[in-house]
Amino acid sequence: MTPTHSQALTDDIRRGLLDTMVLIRTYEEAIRREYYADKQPAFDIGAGLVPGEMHLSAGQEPVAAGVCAHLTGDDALTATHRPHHVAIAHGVALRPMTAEIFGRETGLGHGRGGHMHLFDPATHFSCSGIIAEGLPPALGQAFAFSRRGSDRVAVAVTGEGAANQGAFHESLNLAALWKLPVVFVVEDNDWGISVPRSGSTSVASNALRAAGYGMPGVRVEDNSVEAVYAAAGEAVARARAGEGPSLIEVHTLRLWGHFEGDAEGYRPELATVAEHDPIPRYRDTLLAAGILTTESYEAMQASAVTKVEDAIDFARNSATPDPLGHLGYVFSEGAHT
Amino acid sequence: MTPTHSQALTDDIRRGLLDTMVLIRTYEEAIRREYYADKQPAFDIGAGLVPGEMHLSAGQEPVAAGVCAHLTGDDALTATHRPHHVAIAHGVALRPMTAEIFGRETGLGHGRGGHMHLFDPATHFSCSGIIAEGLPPALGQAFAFSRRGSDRVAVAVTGEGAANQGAFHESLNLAALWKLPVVFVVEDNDWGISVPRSGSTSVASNALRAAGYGMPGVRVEDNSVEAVYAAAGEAVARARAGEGPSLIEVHTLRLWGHFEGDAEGYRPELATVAEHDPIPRYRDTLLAAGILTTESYEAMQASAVTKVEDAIDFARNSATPDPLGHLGYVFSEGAHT
Amino acid sequence: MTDASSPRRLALPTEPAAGSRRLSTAKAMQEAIAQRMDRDDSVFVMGEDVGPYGGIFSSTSGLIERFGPDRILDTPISETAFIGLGIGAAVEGMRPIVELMFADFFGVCMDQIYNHMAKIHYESGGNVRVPMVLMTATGGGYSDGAQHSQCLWGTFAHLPGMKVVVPSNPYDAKGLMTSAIETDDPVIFMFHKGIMGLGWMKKNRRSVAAVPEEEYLVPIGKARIARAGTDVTIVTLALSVHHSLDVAEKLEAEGISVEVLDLRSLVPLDREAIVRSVAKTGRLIVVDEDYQSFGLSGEVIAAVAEHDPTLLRSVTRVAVPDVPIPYAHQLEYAVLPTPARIEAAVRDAMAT
Amino acid sequence: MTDASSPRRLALPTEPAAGSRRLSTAKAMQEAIAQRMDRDDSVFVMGEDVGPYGGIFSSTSGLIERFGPDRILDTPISETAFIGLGIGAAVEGMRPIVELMFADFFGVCMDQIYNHMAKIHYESGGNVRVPMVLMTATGGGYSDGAQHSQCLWGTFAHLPGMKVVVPSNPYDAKGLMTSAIETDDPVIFMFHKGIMGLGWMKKNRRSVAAVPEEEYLVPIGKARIARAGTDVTIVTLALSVHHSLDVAEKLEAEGISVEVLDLRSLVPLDREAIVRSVAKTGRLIVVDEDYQSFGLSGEVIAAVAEHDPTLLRSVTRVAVPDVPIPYAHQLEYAVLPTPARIEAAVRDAMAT
Ligand SMILES: Cc1ncc(C[n+]2csc(CCOP(=O)(O)OP(=O)(O)O)c2C)c(N)n1
Ligand SMILES: Cc1ncc(C[n+]2csc(CCOP(=O)(O)OP(=O)(O)O)c2C)c(N)n1
Ligand SMILES: [Mg+2]
Ligand SMILES: [Mg+2]
Repeated sequence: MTPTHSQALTDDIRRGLLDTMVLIRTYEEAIRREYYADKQPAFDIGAGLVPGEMHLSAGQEPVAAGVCAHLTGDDALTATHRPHHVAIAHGVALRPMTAEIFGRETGLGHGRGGHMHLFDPATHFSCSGIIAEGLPPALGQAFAFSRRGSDRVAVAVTGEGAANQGAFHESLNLAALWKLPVVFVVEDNDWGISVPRSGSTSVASNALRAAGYGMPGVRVEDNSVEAVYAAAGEAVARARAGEGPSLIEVHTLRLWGHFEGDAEGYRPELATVAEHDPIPRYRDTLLAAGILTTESYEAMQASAVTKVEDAIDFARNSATPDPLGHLGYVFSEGAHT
Repeated sequence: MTPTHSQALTDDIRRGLLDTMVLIRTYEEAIRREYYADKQPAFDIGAGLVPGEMHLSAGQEPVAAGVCAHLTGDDALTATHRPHHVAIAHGVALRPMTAEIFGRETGLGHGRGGHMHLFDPATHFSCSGIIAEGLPPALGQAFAFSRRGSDRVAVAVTGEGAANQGAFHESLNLAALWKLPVVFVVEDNDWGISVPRSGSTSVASNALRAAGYGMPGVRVEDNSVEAVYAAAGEAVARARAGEGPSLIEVHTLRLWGHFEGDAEGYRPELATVAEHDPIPRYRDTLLAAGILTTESYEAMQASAVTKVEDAIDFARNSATPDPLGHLGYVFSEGAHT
Repeated sequence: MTDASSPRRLALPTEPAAGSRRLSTAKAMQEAIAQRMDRDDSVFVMGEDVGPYGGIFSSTSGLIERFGPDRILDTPISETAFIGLGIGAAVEGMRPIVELMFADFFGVCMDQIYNHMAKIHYESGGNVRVPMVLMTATGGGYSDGAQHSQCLWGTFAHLPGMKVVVPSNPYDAKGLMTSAIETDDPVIFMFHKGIMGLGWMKKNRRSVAAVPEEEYLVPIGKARIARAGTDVTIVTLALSVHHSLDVAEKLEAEGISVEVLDLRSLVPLDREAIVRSVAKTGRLIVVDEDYQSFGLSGEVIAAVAEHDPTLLRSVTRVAVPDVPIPYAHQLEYAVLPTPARIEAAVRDAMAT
Repeated sequence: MTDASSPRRLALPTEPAAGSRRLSTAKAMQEAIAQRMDRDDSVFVMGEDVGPYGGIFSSTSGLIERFGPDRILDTPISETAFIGLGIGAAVEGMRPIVELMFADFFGVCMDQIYNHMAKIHYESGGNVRVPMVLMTATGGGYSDGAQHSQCLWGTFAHLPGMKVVVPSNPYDAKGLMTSAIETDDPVIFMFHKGIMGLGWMKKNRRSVAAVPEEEYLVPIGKARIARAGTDVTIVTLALSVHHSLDVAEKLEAEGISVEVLDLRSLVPLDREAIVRSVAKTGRLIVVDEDYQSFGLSGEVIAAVAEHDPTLLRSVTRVAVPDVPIPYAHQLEYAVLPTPARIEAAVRDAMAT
């Protein structure tokens, strides 16, 4: 979708939010398909075209769409082990991103990084597989932006489980102290792997914690993309204006398992999870409001499929890295041994 | 002083608080004297009877006295790089403590630990030189106490600078989540070495942060030993009753440098620091209230001097460790190489 | 525990005798923990997803059903806090078993581990003991990328005050875990994912093997001759033991006799066993899935050289060549100590 | 940079020529930083007490007066946050110099260091650079206890993706710092407190020496022959270089010719220089103030053994024997690599 700094919810913006959500979901479904394609009948995590842990973001699209609508590729975004939705919403090109997930030479990191390590200098996007450790680098990007006198911002996304990690606290304090243009986004999907929020977090809302750093904090309930959009609009504007960081916690939904292969035996509400899928809900809202037609929705879907399958094809048809290159890229000038 | 669980401020308790403060100050002055004794004329940190970094607690006696008045030796206390005042108030025996500071075989750790590493199993006292890292072990002591059905508590002391470290956040969250019998005490002496509180902490009071964990938090102003006593009484009672942790921040005073040898060139209010010494102030209060006489105060001082000089003599006259024992104590059964 | 008596012996000592009970390494660890928990109520388990999930690599499956949530505790993602909690509980006489989900995560909690867990006993002059087990998953080979595939045992072993145990098979895992819980010293128990016998990961064929039902101790600090041989010594551990055995079996047909020494622990390191074997073969190959430089492989070589450099006719390392673990399968298997790399190293050594 | 040309040469290359300007190592570092800051406004300094205090070990004295608080930033005690901030700023093209006050504190922030600073370049397939210097104080000898006296360079060097630089004198400190700021790779710059030339700590006599005023580079990865010799090779670094030189000078009178190799960096490790020297002397002594096992000393020995084990006539390590650093002076000096231990090692080696 077109980046915009406006916070008014025009019909275009609404359709744009849905569009982003649909693109993300289409992407995650395709990755899931590819992930399992050659892991049948016996699941082997290391086998196939797309090996390794795979953390998909279905259900959390409202966060990505609502936040990133306020950003351009000049703004930075740091994500977690579950990075695809925000990467897509932030505008990371699907082809090199997908190629990286497939471990191909054409990938963002020439196959060195993988699904949890997507680095896109073009959109200042990065992610990390270590809980809450993506936050501190976002501070540094924000620092560099403000030192150069720009109004660019850095967004740091993290899970509600991660908000109990030390790096979270240190980052919020330092960002507030130095008034850095950062927006902290906590995706509360109720679970940190198998541990419910009640088993990890001593307080009902991380917005309460924001007060402990003297920064604004809001909690968006009900996985509402429009509420996220509104909250993020304020936070981004505040950061751009040099007024410092904010925190937004979104009560969102992990539609699938923590990672693919997770049977979710620990999850009591498993049977009813799908009922809360935010995409049909938002689609129906827009249909009912006359902002969307069935045809335009189908076109949205078709366009998403085209983009996604193009990226998958690109990845699948790209060369795998030359194993002889295994010593490269450690240092800017060759390996050290 | 006699440990007591009562929160009523009887005259005895008041005198006891002053007594503890006087003992601490007498101790710190003696250590300072010994520390510099053989570092003249040229200061060499590694030289002399008492070498190494030396962080003294003069000015912070109200915290130690007010908190520890509610504890017995069955309760645990973890301290920081600045541990003497709380060690003394908690009842760590002065002789082996002093011998440890002097690096003697008769010391708490047979000279292995030193001033920042005092471990006294008899009073469940310990300390650590790493910022905020004394907090997590206190949680474990509290955990063990409550698992065994006792009403023993653990107190974790830390500085205001340390409250910005990740371990602080993780510890508060986990203690609150598991309702552990812990009391967090933050000594806000305005400085973390040369960095003022305004340069380290994004919020005016760490009591505000307590709310972010759903635990009670209070800030005691003005270095008042009686206010500390009152706040700690409530917090300890709450912990003993199984109602979980609390946080107390005390605005206290670092009367001397961060460590001995610190010229404090960074400290604008240096000239007037001594005016805020809490001991003469509290002494005068008790004198004015007729709770103390000049004679009884002098007796208090004399008794403190006797105890302290006894400990110093003990340390000075104790044997240094046998260098041939340098491989011992790594494991419970011998060294591993 | 029994050394193989002949270089021709193919079966591991841990291979089951006919009819005996077979367990995966994961189940063997669970059993060791459960048996100690039955006897000693000061033992408890704590970590991320160790409860209903049973541990991401199944180290604790079934324990919460048996011992309940008071003794099998799921924690927040706060490694510093809960490892520190384990330390404090151990100081007060409990015997915590704490899981750090991946060894790769040590960076968020290393201070508690190396400056506290490992040093309190020393700093207290032996007056305070920290009887705690920190168990953690290591190793790659399934495209989990640079932050989830590391072995890192060299990092822990370099820092004094903790024992570092690395089993390679179910029998040892049970006996070493029992010893780890029993010792009064802190122990890092590093289990390689590839030896756990997980249903969802490529299984090493020896990751399910005979394990006695009763409790037993495998002593910490004694290496095991996994296979006796006379021409070349391979010093190794964890999953690499099995790759080395496979290579040894293959090369036996060509008349090359390979001795495989399974270290089982880095601290204490069984230097005598290393020297004894190299004294026999003169050819030393260290196979190590940790990074090559400044770690285990150098230490093993130094142990021999220090003892007597003339014992060393050839010296080779098959380790991860000081690059982060790559994601792409082809690259990852170019840096891992694969059977192909081990075989090439043996052939090279034989040429000297 | 200039190798000593004769084994009889007593003076270090870094000793001042008559009349030349002498600086302490601390001042040499400050000068290197200031000169780069003058030329490049993307360079900034950040850390605890680096501002008005000037760095606890004087690594930044005078900089805030010159460059102001916008470029010399005092931080909260939040190493994870501010090191990570440095990483993010470096990713965006700035060149941060971040101080970790003591290397001993790595445990609270190692994830940012080894999983981020060191791996981003690799994981991004070379598309993202992290030109950052992390400088940190190491070493003991002044009774600062087990948590404030460690060297730990082996810990950093084991983990791939960061250069690890350890100067021993003012000249090298300036030139290596300049190189560290200039390189596009992350560098850990570990300065031993005992070589800084501090007014309040026992001073090594070579901690103040001649330093050119103009900027110059000492290349990272090239060892320096601090003293040439023919009988024994001492491979060492940091403060131990000076103890080794003192021993070498003393033993020269007895006709024992000791070569002292100052590594100057662990990563890259100058393996060629090590092998070259041992090829000449046949006797290798590694003097290392870090813990002995699983670290630098083993790696140096392995480097030679791997190259050609027959070069090694004798092998000795003088390092900290895998115990935490004790507080009491007598004990601490029993574990440190003192001149007495080095001398004994040389005499032992000569007996083989
Ligand atoms: C420091 C660290 N500890 C543990 C993990 C393992 N881990 C990966 S994801 C995860 C749960 C994260 O929960 P949350 O932050 O809520 O994010 P979500 O997965 O729900 O998106 C855990 C424990 C890790 N990657 N890093
Ligand atoms: C993790 C860590 N970082 C830095 C230090 C160095 N250090 C020791 S004391 C101190 C200041 C502590 O300030 P505060 O917590 O306010 O305690 P105070 O000294 O004022 O009692 C610092 C930065 C340390 N010991 N540990
Ligand atoms: Mg979550
Ligand atoms: Mg303070």
